[in-house]
Amino acid sequence: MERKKLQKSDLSRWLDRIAQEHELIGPSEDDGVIRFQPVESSAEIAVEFANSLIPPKSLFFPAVESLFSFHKRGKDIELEATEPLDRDRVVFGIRNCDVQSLSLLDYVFGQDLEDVYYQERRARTALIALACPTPPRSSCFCTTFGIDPLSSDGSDVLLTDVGDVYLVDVVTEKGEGLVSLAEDLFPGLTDDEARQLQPRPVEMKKVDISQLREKVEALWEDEYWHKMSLPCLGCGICTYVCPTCHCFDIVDVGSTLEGERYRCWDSCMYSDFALMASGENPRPTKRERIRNRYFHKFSTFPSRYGSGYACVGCARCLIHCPGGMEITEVIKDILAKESISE
Amino acid sequence: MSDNIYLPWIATITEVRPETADTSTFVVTFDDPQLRESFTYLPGQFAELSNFGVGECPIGIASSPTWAGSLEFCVRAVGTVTNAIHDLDVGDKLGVRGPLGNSWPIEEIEGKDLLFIGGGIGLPPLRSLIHYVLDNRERYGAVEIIYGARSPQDLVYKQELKQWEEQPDVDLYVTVDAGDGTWDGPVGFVPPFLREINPTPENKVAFTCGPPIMIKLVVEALEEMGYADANIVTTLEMKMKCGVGKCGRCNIGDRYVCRDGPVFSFDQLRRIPGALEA
Amino acid sequence: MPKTRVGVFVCHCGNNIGGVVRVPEVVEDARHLPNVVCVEDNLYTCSEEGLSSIKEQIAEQNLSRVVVASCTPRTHEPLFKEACEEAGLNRYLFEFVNIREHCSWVHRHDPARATEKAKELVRMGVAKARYLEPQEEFESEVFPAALVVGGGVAGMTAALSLANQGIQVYVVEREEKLGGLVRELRTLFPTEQDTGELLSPLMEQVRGHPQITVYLGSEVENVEGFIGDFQVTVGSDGQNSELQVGTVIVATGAQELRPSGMYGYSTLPNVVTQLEFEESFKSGADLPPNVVMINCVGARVPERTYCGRFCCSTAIKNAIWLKEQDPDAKVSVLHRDVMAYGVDIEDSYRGAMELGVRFLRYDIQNPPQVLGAKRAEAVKVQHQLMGKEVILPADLVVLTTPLVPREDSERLSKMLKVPLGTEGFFLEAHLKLRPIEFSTDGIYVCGSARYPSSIPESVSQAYAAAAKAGIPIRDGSVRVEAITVFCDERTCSACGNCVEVCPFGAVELEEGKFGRIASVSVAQCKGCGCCVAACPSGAMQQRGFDDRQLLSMIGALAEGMVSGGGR
Amino acid sequence: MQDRLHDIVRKLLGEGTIEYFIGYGAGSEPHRVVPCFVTSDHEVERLVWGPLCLQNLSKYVLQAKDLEGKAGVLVKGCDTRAIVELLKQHQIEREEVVVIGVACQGQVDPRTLEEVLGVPMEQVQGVEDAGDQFVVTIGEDERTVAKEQVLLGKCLYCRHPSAFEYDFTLGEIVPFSIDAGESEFAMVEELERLSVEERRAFWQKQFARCIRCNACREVCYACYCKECIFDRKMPRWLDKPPLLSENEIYHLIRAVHLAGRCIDCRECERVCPMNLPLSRLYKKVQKDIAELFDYEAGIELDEVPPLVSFELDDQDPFM
Repeated sequence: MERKKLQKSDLSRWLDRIAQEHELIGPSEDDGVIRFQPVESSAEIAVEFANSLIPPKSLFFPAVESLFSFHKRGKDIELEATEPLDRDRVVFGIRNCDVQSLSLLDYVFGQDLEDVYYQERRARTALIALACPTPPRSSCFCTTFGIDPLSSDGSDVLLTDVGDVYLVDVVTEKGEGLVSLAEDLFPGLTDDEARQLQPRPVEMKKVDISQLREKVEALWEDEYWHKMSLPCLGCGICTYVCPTCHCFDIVDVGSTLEGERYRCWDSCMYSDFALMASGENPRPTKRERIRNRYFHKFSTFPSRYGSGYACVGCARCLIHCPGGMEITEVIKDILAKESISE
Repeated sequence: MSDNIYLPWIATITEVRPETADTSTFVVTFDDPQLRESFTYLPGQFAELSNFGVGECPIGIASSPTWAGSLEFCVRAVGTVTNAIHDLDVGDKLGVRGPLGNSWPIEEIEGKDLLFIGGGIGLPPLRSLIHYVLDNRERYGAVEIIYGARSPQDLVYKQELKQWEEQPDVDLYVTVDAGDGTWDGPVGFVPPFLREINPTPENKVAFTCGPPIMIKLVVEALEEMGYADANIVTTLEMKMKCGVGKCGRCNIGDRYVCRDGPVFSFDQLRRIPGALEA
Repeated sequence: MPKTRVGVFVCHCGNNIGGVVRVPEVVEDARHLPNVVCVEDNLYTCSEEGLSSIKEQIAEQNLSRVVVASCTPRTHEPLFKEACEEAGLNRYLFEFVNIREHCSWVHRHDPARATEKAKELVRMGVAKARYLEPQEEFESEVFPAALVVGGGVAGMTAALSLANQGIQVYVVEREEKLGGLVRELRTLFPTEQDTGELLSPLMEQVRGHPQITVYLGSEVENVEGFIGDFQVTVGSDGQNSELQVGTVIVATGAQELRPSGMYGYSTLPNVVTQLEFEESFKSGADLPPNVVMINCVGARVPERTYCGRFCCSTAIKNAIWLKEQDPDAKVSVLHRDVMAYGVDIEDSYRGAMELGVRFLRYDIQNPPQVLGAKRAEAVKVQHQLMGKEVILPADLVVLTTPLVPREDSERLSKMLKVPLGTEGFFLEAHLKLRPIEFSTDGIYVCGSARYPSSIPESVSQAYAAAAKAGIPIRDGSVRVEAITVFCDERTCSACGNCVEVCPFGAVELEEGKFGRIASVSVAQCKGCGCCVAACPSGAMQQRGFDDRQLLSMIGALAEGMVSGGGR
Repeated sequence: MQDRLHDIVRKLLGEGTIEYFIGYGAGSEPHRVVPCFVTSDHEVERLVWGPLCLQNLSKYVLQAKDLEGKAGVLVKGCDTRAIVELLKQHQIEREEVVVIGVACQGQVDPRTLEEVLGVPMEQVQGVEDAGDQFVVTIGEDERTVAKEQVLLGKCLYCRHPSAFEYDFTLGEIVPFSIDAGESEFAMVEELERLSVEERRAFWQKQFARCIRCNACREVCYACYCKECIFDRKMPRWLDKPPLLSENEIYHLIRAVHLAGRCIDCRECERVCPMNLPLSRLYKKVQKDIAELFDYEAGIELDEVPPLVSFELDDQDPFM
């Protein structure tokens, strides 16, 4: 891996150069909300930001997307699959927690019956990660899940703010391609610089979660889920702002003559999420729904995919939950339960 | 299955056979002649049926893979999509996405005696396997079928029941919860009926499908009769949408019913927290 | 599941529809609609031939729904429903599409677009028909007794009419005596017959009738129930009696307006109303030589816009009487218009003029003024014809005021859950189509409770009300239209909106299987749909007009506007 | 005041009057106050009261039906209106809930505070009420800020600072009022002055951003339907994908359903993660209800809501 530098003042030139070749996506502010969205030029990008409200999973697994359209001609029905992308994309400014969330979503959409829509977006998108500001947001806790907010793992290029310049780690070939679009902006580091220009270490509260899965599994029947579900209002904010949540619904919109089949986000917190046409609901109250969500994060996801936990410590859910439910507190509560007897 | 896991095949309804007041069998044939040849599935698998503009719903394939050319689906009108499918006629088109899910363990049960216990609309998923077994008769042992419905009118596949009744290599027992003037057979619920028949567990695998309460009591009875959990096999019902283990609805524990099921043996279910709560 | 089989019958209505709408095109379009298995066109679907064709097709095609596209349901729906029923199809599985009033008549100059519209209307009708469900009409017994509220001329006449049919009648009169307002009059108009001659025999018959029970000095305290089974509480001096009746007649009458503060009334001793005039002068008080009557006092004014109808006659009657008593008396009637309708009254009006009663027209912009400090001494009025002010000496000023609703009308209307009009009189269901009746079944109105009525009018209304009130009692039972509302208990959250809006008091909250819910009394529900509109959760659904049925119509009209759902 | 709150709740729990109490508790970080359910004596200390107690806890009273025993709840003056409406709409019985009313001196709008101070909320260690200003602790520093600069929008026009339907009150009822300097409907009037096209453009831009997380609905005291019509499958009123057309229907139907019931708590706007200016929509509905029917929700227990009653002098300008 090669390390270069980029003058902060040159960032916009590079991004604008990229925007000429690709669709450029970056964090941009709209009515006080930061989202990753396509931009015409670097001017629309908010460089000083903690993180986006809606996680960049939306770029690969959009809140709503057309899967195909259907047209009825007489008795015949024609289907036309929707193309997920027109052109290659470059995402600027993604944080490492979100990069790691994509590798978790890859388990879901990228293997065992691949999801072509997700996969094509993934393949045709380059990630320019932006190392987290130091100190990070006080509520962040990615290190708890073993994520290094300064790591380049999973991105194509990583920029780290070290004062007047960004340190530039070119990780992949895709990354090299992007840097080569404006080669002159990226001088290498002198030995002195390599020694001096170091990212400031990140200090973040970190909890030992080595027993989290065993402990949560032992709590299946526990009264805890009832008590902790009381403040939950049953909205979908936690799941919609979560970079690893991937529940969705498939819905036809239009008439029986023509229309589109859409895939859109859904939330396991909604009361009708698992409700069957027969009227039966395997998760009838908030207690079961919340338990299902935390089990998914800490037990069933890692168990199914042999992966880490399905949480990257981005803290979006705890910041935005209208019921004031905090996942960090839930983790503490679970860990505080007596250790599991073998 | 298409490369695009969300894209259905187009099929034409070639026959609609009313089974009960709210249930009909739909026979469908793929429009693509090549697909008609190449489409394969296993007994117990299901497909997502589309009525475009209304939506998609998972329905078990009720026909046997040993039959060429067409698929059968037994659809009960309970929700939006199933009601809309009931509005369709011969010649109308359906979307079929599949085959999905796992299947009955057709290899593991070779050489064994088989006991099928169905209730109401729970017979169709078993029917696929029953026909598969009967069409591969030499690979399997004795076949016993116990079937019950609320009333004589609620029995599905009345023609086939008659046929199995007469078939020497099938033992068929049919009961109804409440009889009427047309019924001179046994009356009563399936679980006590099963206890009465008391089929021995030796070298036998039991398959059961039906309303949750029936399954629960049937399993209790089977266990008392000495059937091992591993030899009791059922299908689970959960809300499904994507059918491919992604949309997050139908999990029990870390298993997705649509992907890892719908067929599970009871020893599998006992290891999954919450699986037997219903 | 047996497939829904829809039969469509498109009517030419002779030239009425067929002359504008291209019926064969509509027929062809309907053939391709989902679930439609047969389509016919008829010259007249309502003819014997048309009806038998419907019946034949129901049998031959095994139709489970019938759609007729023709004229107005007002006249023909029962006919077609009947035909369905005769062929063994529940009458509520019939759907009517109006392609005459709603189409051919209003678009007669644009046949092409009228044809398109007819197709759309039929598509909507078929879409809805697919979701129709059979309904059973609710039948309830009628308790063989009637309640008459009010013991005036109207009430007594109605009571006698009902009692003579052999029906048990309860008459509740607030006063200690029967007779109502007429009891306060001395003579009738224009016959000058003594009111006693009218009242006494009536009262006697009522008191003596074995089928009539009279509650004097009593008031209706509470009414619950519905047609056939009303529970009535009648109170008198704290004593309550409970009655059960099948029907109710409201005959509570009206009262004369007391025009306090107008024209010196209640401050000047010699300013009186017509009723007071009758009470004191017709009973023998000395007659004054100069009398000025002022008409339309408190009537046809912004706060009370109606005409009292026979106040003019009263003034004429009393003016004539004055002249007859004292031909030299100077009697002037100040009016805005004289309402002397009918031959008799017009004759009297002319007679009064011939007797020398002066009729002066005044303008509401410039009303008469009563002059005098302690007593009325004269009336100043702008003479419209002469265009100048005149001053009429007055020893007595008589104010002609209209009848106004009884003060307790509102209380009674709330109890019976029947409406009052803007003026506060009881409001019948429809002035022309359903006079005497309320929208609420089993309750009727007659006499001045309905509107200021003369005695002949009150009597004929009373007969009409008694006839209506007698029908359900003699039938012994009533069938209630099945187009009523039901509450989906699983979705009702008991917010109570329906209870508040129901004009018939048919909904109340109660504990159900799924907690507190709204409960609809089918017998009281008229299917107006107010509660359906007010229900935020869609729990209230109207049979024959439920969400699915209506959305399917919208969907059929605008393929694409409503996706999937309902279809 | 906090001490008195603890005393009352301790007493109510102790004598068994209530099974649990719904109040405000400290979140994991000092700037965050969260709804707090207290069932036992040792949890009472978690209850707090101050200028960051934003939530309208009345919503939680609704789930009392599903729980054993009686609930206690802490309400601000504005929240009382929800209690009144829930009583009017037959969702709770008065004797089923013990209401502790508090004399509120105004609540801080965290979004505005961030803007005014130029400091993210997560650096705020605490906010104290100090008469007509707030004292904000940031690290070692204390900064004061005038109330009218940072109050929640609804507090600027508050007419009911103190609870008016309660069983107990905290402390003395201190009148609180602030001169907002403009009509409470100013933000609606501003939109009303726009042309129809401009207004449509304004709302379409907003609705297009909606992700339909349903938080506005779930936080609303009046959304207690057992099954929301938006969730109904047969017939389906609304398609789930958050397309503009569907989002418009969602928000406009909600606004109509809340006509005559919206109590201006503005919880919908506060919780909206996408910052949709929902209170403008609901304020418009309140304005119409006030102008057409001279009615305000959540004030009088026995006043009939205008949309479920009919008066002959009702205005019907659309006819």
